[in-house]
Amino acid sequence: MELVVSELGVARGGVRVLEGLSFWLSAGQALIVRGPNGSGKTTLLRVLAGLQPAVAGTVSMAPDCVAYAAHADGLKVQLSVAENLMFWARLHAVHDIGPALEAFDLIDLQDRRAGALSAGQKRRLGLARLLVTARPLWVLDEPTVSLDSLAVARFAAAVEAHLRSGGMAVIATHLDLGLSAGRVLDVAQFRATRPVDGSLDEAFL
Amino acid sequence: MELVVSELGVARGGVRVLEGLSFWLSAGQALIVRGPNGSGKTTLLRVLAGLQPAVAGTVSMAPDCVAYAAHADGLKVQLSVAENLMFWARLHAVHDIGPALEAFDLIDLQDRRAGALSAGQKRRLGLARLLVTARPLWVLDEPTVSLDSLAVARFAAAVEAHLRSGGMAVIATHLDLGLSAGRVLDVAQFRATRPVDGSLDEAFL
Amino acid sequence: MIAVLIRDVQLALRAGGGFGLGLAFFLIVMALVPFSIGPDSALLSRIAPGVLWLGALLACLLSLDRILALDWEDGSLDLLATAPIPLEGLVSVKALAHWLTTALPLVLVTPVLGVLLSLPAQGYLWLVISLLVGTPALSVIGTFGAALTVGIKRGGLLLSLLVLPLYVPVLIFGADVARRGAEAQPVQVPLLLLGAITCGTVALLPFASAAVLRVNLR
Amino acid sequence: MIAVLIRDVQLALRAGGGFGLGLAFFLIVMALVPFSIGPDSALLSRIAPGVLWLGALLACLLSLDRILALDWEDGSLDLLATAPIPLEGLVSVKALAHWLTTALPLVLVTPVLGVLLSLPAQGYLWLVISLLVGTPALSVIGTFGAALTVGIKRGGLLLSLLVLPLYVPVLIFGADVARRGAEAQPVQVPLLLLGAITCGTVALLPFASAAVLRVNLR
Amino acid sequence: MASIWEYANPRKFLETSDRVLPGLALLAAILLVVGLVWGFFFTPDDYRQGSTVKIIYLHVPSALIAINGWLMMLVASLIWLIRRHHVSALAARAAAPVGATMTVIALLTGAIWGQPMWGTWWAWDPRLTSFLILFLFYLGYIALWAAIEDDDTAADLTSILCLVGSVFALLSRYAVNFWNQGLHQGASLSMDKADNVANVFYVPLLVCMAGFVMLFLALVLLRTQTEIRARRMRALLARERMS
Amino acid sequence: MPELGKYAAAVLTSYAVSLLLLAGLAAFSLWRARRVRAALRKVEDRARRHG
Ligand code: HEM
Ligand SMILES: Nc1ncnc2c1ncn2[C@@H]1O[C@H](COP(=O)(O)OP(=O)(O)OP(=O)(O)O)[C@@H](O)[C@H]1O
Ligand SMILES: Nc1ncnc2c1ncn2[C@@H]1O[C@H](COP(=O)(O)OP(=O)(O)OP(=O)(O)O)[C@@H](O)[C@H]1O
Ligand SMILES: [Mg+2]
Ligand SMILES: [Mg+2]
Repeated sequence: MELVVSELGVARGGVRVLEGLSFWLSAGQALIVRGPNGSGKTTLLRVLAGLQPAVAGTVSMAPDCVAYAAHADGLKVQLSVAENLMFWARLHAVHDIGPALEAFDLIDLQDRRAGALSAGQKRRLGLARLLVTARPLWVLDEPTVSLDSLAVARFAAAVEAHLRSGGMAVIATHLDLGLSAGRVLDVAQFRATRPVDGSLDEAFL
Repeated sequence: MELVVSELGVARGGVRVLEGLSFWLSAGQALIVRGPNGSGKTTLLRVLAGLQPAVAGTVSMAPDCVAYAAHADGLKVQLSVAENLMFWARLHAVHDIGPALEAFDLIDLQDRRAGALSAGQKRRLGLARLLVTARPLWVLDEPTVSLDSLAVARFAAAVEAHLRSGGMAVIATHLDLGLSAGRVLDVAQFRATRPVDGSLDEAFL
Repeated sequence: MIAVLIRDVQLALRAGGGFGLGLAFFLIVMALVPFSIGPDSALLSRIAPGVLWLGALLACLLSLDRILALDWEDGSLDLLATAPIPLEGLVSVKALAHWLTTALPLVLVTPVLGVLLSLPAQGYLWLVISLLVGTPALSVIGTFGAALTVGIKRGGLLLSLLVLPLYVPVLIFGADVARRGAEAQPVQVPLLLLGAITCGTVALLPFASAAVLRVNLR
Repeated sequence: MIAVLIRDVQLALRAGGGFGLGLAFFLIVMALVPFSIGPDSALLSRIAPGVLWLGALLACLLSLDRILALDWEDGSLDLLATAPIPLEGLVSVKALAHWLTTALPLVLVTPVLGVLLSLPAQGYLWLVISLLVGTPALSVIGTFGAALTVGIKRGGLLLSLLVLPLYVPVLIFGADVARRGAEAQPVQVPLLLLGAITCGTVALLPFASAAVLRVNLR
Repeated sequence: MASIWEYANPRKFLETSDRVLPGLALLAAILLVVGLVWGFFFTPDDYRQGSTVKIIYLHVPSALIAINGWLMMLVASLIWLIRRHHVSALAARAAAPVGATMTVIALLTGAIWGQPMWGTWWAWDPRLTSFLILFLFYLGYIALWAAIEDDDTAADLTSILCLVGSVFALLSRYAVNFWNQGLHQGASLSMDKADNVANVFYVPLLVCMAGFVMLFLALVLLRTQTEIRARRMRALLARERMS
Repeated sequence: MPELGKYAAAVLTSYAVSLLLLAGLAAFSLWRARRVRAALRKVEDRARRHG
């Protein structure tokens, strides 16, 4: 199982933001995506997760191997922490949410309504969802926002456990994640020079 | 002009989260609020901004001296960057948005719709709003989330300029802000021990 | 304060801002009435004034949740509350903006819909007058409801539920004026009462709305 | 897939989830009808079947924006789209959940409201049957509209605008069945046509909804 | 002759339409002036309808365009969905307001005609009713285009709406027919063929119809050009934004 | 002017309304066409100057 991305071009709002991006990730490896604001990290991750199409190039992995987590955590504020997690677990045919709760220190909070969590607690719940998807590739967009240092360490431990069990991770961030492994990819160098995507190019320029 | 907070108690969702919190801030000083997730930083800041009442203690400064900035930036996605800023400027009877645009490097983006900004760009716009409020006390909740290092430096510069001109700032964060000045207050030590607030106490216990 | 008014109107007029949608909804509901009641024009003309009033009220109702909820969601409301304008002024201005962008166009378009529902000729004048007098009350009451339900996700339906009973007096007198007008009976009494309700709500309700909003922001 | 159904129903039943609100809206609008039309019970009984159908349709309509927009806003929709269920299945399940939590209660409560509007005795049976047969089409068409307007902030009103014309055939046949039932005329033909429309939309429209949703998630 | 798909290239389309437009506009103007002047000044009154028969020169052509305008949008939407030619989607977008205006004209002239003929401005006759529904579809279509920012997304969504809407428009047509048998004229241009005055009305009506068709084409071409230019401008601004 | 008889009002209003709507649509289309054309030219010039 490996992820091969070759000559990828991605666009946002009709504007190509990155192009010629290639990388290669094998089981057990992580990739940290960095780059200044507006450089296209979020866009790249959405393409990897299959939420929007690439305008050029290929991604070797089917979207149904990808677990995606972005700024919005997809929590239902009326449901309890455990119910939220249980839903995603059932959807992915996973039966036990215990390890996920434990990994992000949510056991004490499990009966709390998700709406009554603080910003960091919400984030932890959003990340715990990854563990119940049972998917090999994690694609994470600024996962440690609002987390305190203890929670960041727990996150790093969860990612490392995932990698050890043969998983992969692509993580966009501006912060230090405390991961021991992990190559860094700076997307700034792949900034697109041809502004719009192919078909539009010919049509309207 | 100074901010004196004495024996403050704050509650969230009917539960007292902090109590006995006192501090003192004079013109030109900044206070960095730290504490683990769920310790009550956001709640404290909302009390300082006058958005919710304290359950005990006093805050010396009237809410109309406070400029508050939280996770939600209050941007209208249909309006352009300049229009968004202009609105707040007019509301606070400030006439020039140029310095605010410049301080957060938004001049190139000023005609862009706010909805078409990346996460970090939106944040910069939300912070630029502070400069057009012309208020002495800035109360900021995790202001540097999603910002790249350049933007964090710009933010630090803006805060320091504000302090030099006699302003004050109370900033909750988990990150390093790059501020040279600034005392640190860890709220964990003020964690409330009496669980509910006074009036409820008598009524139900 | 004027800045807020300008911004609200501007936002309503922008693409996706909702101007004209209340109008279109009104149009469509009125067009659906004959499909459900049947095409008999004598029957239609008897119920026309009442149905038009009810339709205008519903169209108003549906746009209420744009008054405050949008500002709440993106955090503007917190910031507006800490801005140097009194909350009473804020809610009044927001009600005014709602009236300008939603209710007024409805009033202007009613005569056209009167034709579709075979409203008798003498009914037009009083229908429009009753709507002009009554709709400000609808906007102000609606703002109160919006302030009550701000902070509730997709509170639109709850909002309708809370506001509809409050709309009853306005509807009774308004529809009565319109019906009497259409039947060429005297309209003074209900019209006066309608005017009194409007004046009263416009003068007093903003205080309640502001109080409620203050609680909700807490 | 069943997990999604269970979750949606559970969410609707929780506080603030919107179950019962459509119902309450229906109740109140029907209660407002006599206020606006006037209390003449002969007139009311003639328009009762039509007005009840129209009211049920509006109550359905108003709850449409909860079908997908809530999931869109908190990011669940992105995650559901990457989950191991086909989008066609997802939209069908969501339509089913909407029908169970919104339309079905409406159908069950109509007889009570029939009394308020002096519906003739023989009308009850066919009114309920026509609603039972027709409302699934309303939910499915509504889901299509919700999928079209999903990414648009407060798209509720636009959603109504898009969906209402699509509701016309259902309303015509449904109200016709109810009216004929109330007047003790034969109902076979419109009932068959209504059933055909429901079957057709339930079978085909989910594909359009899924296509539209895919575009919107892009 | 080159393949018709060549005109799917915006530049080629702009060039060609620039050449065609003046002639088309002139033709439309001439036909309309001739037809309407002929119809208004030089036709006799109908023995039953009196001078109101003159309204037919506006009513029937606009009704024709209103319906066929939607058909054209349907075809253009299908082309966009299948072959993804941008010009096609933009043409559909350009045609909608024109079709909507024509629908309004047909409705208004019909209503004005109805007052003397049927004694009422409006009746829930099937033909009239289905026209009202058509108008609602136009409104929804235009509103959807306006509400979505991304051009391709909007094109996709409105195309599918047009498709589904067409099916439902047909359905409502039959439903409405079933619901009420109305007052309106049958759908045949030979309504007065039995009368010996038929041709007196018929020929100017044909000229007016040709004029309306030409006007429709001219307006759609012009508006499509505008949409293409606006689109190109957005693309250029986007490029500028990047550098 | 032809003799329109008792229907003069109906005929004249329908002509007036229709011609007004058509003229309005045409004028608006032309106005917008001209505006967009000018705006595009400006952007194109700017693009050319900056390479
Ligand atoms: C608001 C009211 C009306 C609407 C929406 C309406 C709509 C239409 C439509 C859709 C057509 C079809 C054209 C076609 O099939 O090609 C049509 C044709 C026609 N209408 Fe009307 N109409 C209205 C009122 C009237 C009235 C009051 C009269 C005259 C008494 C009238 C006389 C005609 C005639 C003579 C035709 C031509 C029929 C033919 O195709 O031979 N219409 N109208
Ligand atoms: N909806 C949109 N429409 C048009 N352009 C957009 C839209 N959203 C983002 N952009 C632009 O696309 C580019 C890439 O945005 P993206 O969100 O991928 O950046 P990012 O690297 O994630 O930035 P950040 O670190 O601030 O989150 C930015 O220049 C941004 O301004
Ligand atoms: N709506 C609510 N209802 C009830 N309790 C709440 C609500 N929101 C937050 N809480 C609880 O109140 C406490 C304080 O929350 P607060 O948001 O102030 O924390 P915080 O210090 O800002 O945390 P973080 O660093 O995660 O943002 C937490 O324990 C939290 O679980
Ligand atoms: Mg990002
Ligand atoms: Mg917080």
